[in-house]
Amino acid sequence: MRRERVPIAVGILAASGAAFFILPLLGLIVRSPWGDAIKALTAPDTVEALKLSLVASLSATVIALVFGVPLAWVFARVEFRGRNLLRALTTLPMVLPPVVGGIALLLAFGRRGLVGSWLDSTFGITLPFTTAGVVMAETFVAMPFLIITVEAGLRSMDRRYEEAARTLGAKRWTVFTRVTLPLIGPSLFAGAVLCWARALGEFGATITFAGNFPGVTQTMPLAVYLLLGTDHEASYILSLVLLVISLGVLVALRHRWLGSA
Amino acid sequence: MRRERVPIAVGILAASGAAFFILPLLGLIVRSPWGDAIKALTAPDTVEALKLSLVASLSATVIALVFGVPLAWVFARVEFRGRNLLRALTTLPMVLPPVVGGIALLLAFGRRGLVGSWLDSTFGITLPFTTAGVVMAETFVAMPFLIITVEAGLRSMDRRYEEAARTLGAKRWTVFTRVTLPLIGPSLFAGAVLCWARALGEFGATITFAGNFPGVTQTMPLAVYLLLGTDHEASYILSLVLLVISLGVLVALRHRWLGSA
Amino acid sequence: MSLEANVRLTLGALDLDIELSVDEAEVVALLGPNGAGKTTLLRAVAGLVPLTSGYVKLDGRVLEDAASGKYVPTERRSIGVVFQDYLLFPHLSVLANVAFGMRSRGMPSHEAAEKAAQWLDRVGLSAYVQDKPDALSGGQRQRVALARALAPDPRLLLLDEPLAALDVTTRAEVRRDLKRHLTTFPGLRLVVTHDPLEAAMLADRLVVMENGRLVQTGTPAEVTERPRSQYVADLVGVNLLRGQADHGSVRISDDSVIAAAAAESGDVFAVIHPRAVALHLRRPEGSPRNAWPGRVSGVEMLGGRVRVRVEGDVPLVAEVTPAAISDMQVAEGGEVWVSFKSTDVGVYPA
Amino acid sequence: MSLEANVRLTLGALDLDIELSVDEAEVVALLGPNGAGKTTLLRAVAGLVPLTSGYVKLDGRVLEDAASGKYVPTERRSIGVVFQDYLLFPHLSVLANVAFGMRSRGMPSHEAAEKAAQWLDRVGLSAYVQDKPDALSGGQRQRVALARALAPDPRLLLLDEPLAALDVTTRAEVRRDLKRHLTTFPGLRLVVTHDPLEAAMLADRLVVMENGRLVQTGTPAEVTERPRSQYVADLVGVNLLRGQADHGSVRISDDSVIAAAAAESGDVFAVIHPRAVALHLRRPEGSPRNAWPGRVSGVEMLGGRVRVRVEGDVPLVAEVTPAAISDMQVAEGGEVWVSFKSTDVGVYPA
Amino acid sequence: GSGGTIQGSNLSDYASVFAAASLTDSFKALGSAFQTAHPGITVQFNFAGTPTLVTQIEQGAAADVFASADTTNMDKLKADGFTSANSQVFAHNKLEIVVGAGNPKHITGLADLAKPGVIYITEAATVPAGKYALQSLASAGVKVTPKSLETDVKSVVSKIELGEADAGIVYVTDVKAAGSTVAGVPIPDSVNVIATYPIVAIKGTPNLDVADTFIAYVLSADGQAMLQSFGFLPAS
Ligand SMILES: Nc1ncnc2c1ncn2[C@@H]1O[C@H](COP(=O)(O)OP(=O)(O)OP(=O)(O)O)[C@@H](O)[C@H]1O
Ligand SMILES: Nc1ncnc2c1ncn2[C@@H]1O[C@H](COP(=O)(O)OP(=O)(O)OP(=O)(O)O)[C@@H](O)[C@H]1O
Ligand SMILES: [Mg+2]
Ligand SMILES: [Mg+2]
Repeated sequence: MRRERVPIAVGILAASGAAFFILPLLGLIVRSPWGDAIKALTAPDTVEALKLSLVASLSATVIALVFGVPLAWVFARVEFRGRNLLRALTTLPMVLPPVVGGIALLLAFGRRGLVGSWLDSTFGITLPFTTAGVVMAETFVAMPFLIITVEAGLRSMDRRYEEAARTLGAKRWTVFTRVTLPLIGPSLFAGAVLCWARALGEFGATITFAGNFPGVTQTMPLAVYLLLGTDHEASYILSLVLLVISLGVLVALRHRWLGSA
Repeated sequence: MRRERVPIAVGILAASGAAFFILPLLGLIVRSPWGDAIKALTAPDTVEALKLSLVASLSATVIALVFGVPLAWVFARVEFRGRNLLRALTTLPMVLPPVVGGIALLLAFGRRGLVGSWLDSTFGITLPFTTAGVVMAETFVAMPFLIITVEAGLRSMDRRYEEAARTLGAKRWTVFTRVTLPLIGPSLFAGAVLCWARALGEFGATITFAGNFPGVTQTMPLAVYLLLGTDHEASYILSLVLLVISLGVLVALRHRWLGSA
Repeated sequence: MSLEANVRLTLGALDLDIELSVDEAEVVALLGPNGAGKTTLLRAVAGLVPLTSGYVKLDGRVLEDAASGKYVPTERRSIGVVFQDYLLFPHLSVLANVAFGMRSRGMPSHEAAEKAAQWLDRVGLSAYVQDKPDALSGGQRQRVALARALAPDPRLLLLDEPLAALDVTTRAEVRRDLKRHLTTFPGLRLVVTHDPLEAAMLADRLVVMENGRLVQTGTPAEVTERPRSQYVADLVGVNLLRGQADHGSVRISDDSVIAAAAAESGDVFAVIHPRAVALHLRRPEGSPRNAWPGRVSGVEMLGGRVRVRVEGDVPLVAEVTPAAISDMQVAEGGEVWVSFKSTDVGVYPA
Repeated sequence: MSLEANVRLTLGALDLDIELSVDEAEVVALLGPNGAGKTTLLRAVAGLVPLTSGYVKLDGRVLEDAASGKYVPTERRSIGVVFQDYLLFPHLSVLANVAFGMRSRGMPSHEAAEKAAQWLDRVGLSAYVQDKPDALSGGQRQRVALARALAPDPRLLLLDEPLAALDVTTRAEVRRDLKRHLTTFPGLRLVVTHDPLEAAMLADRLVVMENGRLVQTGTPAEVTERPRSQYVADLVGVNLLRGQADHGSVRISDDSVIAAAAAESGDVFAVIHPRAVALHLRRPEGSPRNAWPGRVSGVEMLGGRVRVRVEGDVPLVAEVTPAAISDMQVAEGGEVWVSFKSTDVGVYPA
Repeated sequence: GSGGTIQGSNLSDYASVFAAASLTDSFKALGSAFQTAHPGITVQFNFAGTPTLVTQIEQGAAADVFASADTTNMDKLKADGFTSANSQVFAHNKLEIVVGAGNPKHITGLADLAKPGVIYITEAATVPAGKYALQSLASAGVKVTPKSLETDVKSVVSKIELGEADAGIVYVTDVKAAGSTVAGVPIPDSVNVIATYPIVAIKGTPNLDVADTFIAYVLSADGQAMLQSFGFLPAS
């Protein structure tokens, strides 16, 4: 292809748009107390928070895949009354202020919640204020990203491949795992990356539903938040760590989840 | 097409996934003090916050369109060094805890910020504590959704339509506005809806960058959060209002932004 | 032992209502213009699109019956389908594509791989087993699609325009192979095409459909000689007229009657081969009983001959030699006379 | 006044290196198998793909020159392109599609609409001006694409397989119209196709390319009579051999020599029409100086004749009547003799 | 530790303390000192805004101790029946004006907040500090319109630090925690408001004895000294 030339107006607008994202980041970098960086990063709380953040966000992504892919499939493929409503419901965590999301989670899965009280009395399971609770809060907030992306992938895939598989005798589950999933690979991947990124930055729902216990439920965003009150410059450093990690993953994978380089 | 039958495993997983979104919402509905609903909803602060939320989120969407579409176009069409990095940077607000995002915005556009101090001294413009600041914070957090969706749309569109337009003598800007934009209409629409929904629920960056003053910078999520401290059941009602509005828009439009019913 | 289908369904603008049977002894070709519903009919037989009414029976077993609601899902029908654009799984190797059907039906992996390799050998693609489909040429893909459909030993083989995606040169070669595989395949065979040459070469019986309905069926020779619709006549390249026969004449319209040496009477088709139509600059003298003036509306070279369309009382196409054309200085818009002998008119009941 | 292009570029597996010129007096058809680079060459002429070296000149004006770096962007070249799958803008009405080129070149909206309506009238689509392209049939879309390309009065008209997306019946009709428009178009005309019949019907001169290179050019008759590659021979349906001519014989390989009534010598092509090849069950007696035994490897009906492939010292295709076949009981795998007269061998320098 | 709970498990050498976010630093320090004084006992902190903590406890969080930044929330929890006994006040706090380092706008008292050109921010009235600030301004007779009603003390301090606002009203302890990046301007006791920090053990906790031990430590001389080092006023 001939190299694309950029219309001037487009170039100017795009550059301003990019500046809008770069400047705040620059601000963080410039104002960070780089002298204290090592100290801030090696503090035991920081290391623990980082570990927890990674573990929880990855678990949330896995759970979102397990439940979100079937849900996206149903949205894309099965017609039923209330589908539009249900579909919109699953995107609500994107709209809900996360703190409210956390409260809603407590109302449902807390020890006094609709389901939580039954879980507690029957199995002795309580979810809030545990690492499982962190994973749950992150899944709640991040899963819509996966669902939306995968549903779009399912809708744009050529369904005739599934039909071809069926004419070859493949049962529905085989079609799903051996044809559908591989064919929507890029969307699946994109959805998972977005979901993971959102989970990594989750704050409001986590602190509300899971609390803020170092080593158990204190993820990086919570650690950053607590530092803001006292040593806010150290908090910039932690934010940058969070940024660099996700930046690394996004840069490394983005050409894959966008489909081409 | 023959009606799709749902594999059992898929059905169970999808139903559990859906329950995960429905239960918290049910929790909110069940625990809301419906008797006081009218009072909570007609309080002048609530009405003002709702108005401001709608105005700000729509403005943020428009601004995101103006800057985000060219940016997505550049990402999809122009090859340059650092494109992957820049692209990842524009998705960072999705990862950044919003409060940190707000601080980063202050560091860049605040009164003492990298650009803000110049804006202040040269034009006397300060953005924090203004409605413009609210719009800016919402744009920062929500625009990545638009960029990602539009870029994906641009990449999957058939570029030969643009070539056809050029053989007909269309200059680049004409190609962009008369061919490219209409052809990616569905992606544009989907991106705008997602962006708007995210802007509507924005809390952390807004409170940090723009502060909270009724009628000027207090959006619904802020009003909800503050109510949590005193009358947290009334705050559920306000959250539900927020939910119902976005639910309405999403249900009404989702079949369009997903391309088919 | 046969396929018997009676398919009635509506899909978008298409209203399909057709009866179809395929015997073991014959290769049947389904012929028709774009949008006639050929693919839809195939999909209905495969169970991929539901019937509104009617049934599909394979070897006497009911696969689907709208009246009783019985429905054997696609994956439990013993069919092999070659899709128009093949639909090879892009994420699987050629070998895995061919093994897919056998694996799906529960054959152990190494056995399926072995059988798939044999099939690929049979279609001459042993060298490509590990390649992904998109590394193959069109002709090679077609062969993989065929091997994939045949490998699980289906009872019924359905092919949807198996050669349409190939270019002219590859097509001839692949057609020969396909012919051979169709001949040796032990089950029932149904091929969709919209190329009459292809249909005639591959099939023993043609089923012509238009707008979701059957318009004609018969051997290639029967269909060629006695077209029953303008579509078939165009395909075959002959002039087809319809009218009332009466004692050696056929009334085409109020104004025009042609002489035909035939004993038929009543509603008939009359077919005149373009080669039998002569062109003249003046009213012809002598034996031709059919002659009238007209205006040339098109001149076309076609394989060493020239086809001239003449508009007149009865529009006709004449096929003449290039020499004749240059002698007569025939050009578009020019006035000519057309004539043909009554013995050159084929007449048969409509 | 002409198009002169010398295009050299590499794109994926394609290595294009070709010289092409189009004169005002002629319609040129670019012919070649899939992947030959026909579309790429057209795109290079249109300025949509950059040259590695070479140039494109239109009426003496340099549009692109790799050496000097000069490049006139596509939108400033006076070209009209009909794309293979038309690429009508799906979001615009038929009228707006046709008006697009004129609007882009700055014509006021009402004037462009008026001219577009005239063009649509000319291609017989007045009734569809307000429809979206996807409401049209394939043939109608083709006409809109043509009108859209012609409306801005381009100097050079490029058509990429303009009929490929149509079915057999529509194709004949649209081809007639296209022929008419090409004949009356006052500029330069270049048509890509891979159908030799189509090429012969539409064009005055053929340019045959394979693998990015020119292999032959000439009038349809020249190319048909003297194919210079196996591809062209296959297209035309003749037997093509290559060898050393020497006093009335052509040595094809170490073992086989054929007799040919021709005075050529040196490296030559020898062409034998299948109709000139006879089949016998036993060694033929009499005049044919060329006769040898072989094994039948394929039998195919083709438009009322039967084509028989015979493998032997020199593989040949014979075209005989169906009656002959049934008399001789020829079947695949059977042994036969082929023969042809030395006067039926056309010989020309390679 | 001493057992005697129903589970009879090792849970009794552990307590979970839900403490207001403004207590983060001081309670962390208290916690380590407590664990040194009581080896084998672990206390774990959950810091968040006081209303959030109340919601969490009412929704069944396994909290043992609740340390509140105001009495309103404590009273609410008590009224809803979640406290095991009466709460005890463990610290007081008072308001201070927070200004940028070096006090660039030369703020000397509450009256200066109304000077033109001074950007004043405070907490929303639903936040305890915001309510106290309003009371303080009222008793000083100062009328001033804030630019923003922040959701917590922390964001007021942040905005002063970053120079977005010129002055705000926060607790003395917050000014102290922020260190040299900001400065404090005292508010005379006559117009100041004293904030009260109550602490309580949660009803039905299996770790009641550890909870009581921790509360006792907070109220002990060591605990009080530690809190005062962070700027809190003594409990009594
Ligand atoms: N899923 C569908 N939704 C709506 N209409 C459909 C659908 N599938 C087919 N049709 C209608 O049925 C018509 C016939 O389609 P079909 O593919 O069966 O024709 P065909 O004979 O195979 O044509 P072709 O030669 O182009 O392959 C189409 O033109 C369309 O109007
Ligand atoms: N954008 C591209 N990237 C990589 N390879 C390309 C690209 N475009 C063309 N090619 C290569 O050039 C070859 C020829 O393409 P082209 O479309 O010009 O052939 P064609 O003669 O028009 O074939 P067809 O008859 O199938 O239309 C392709 O097979 C492909 O290998
Ligand atoms: Mg079809
Ligand atoms: Mg091409």
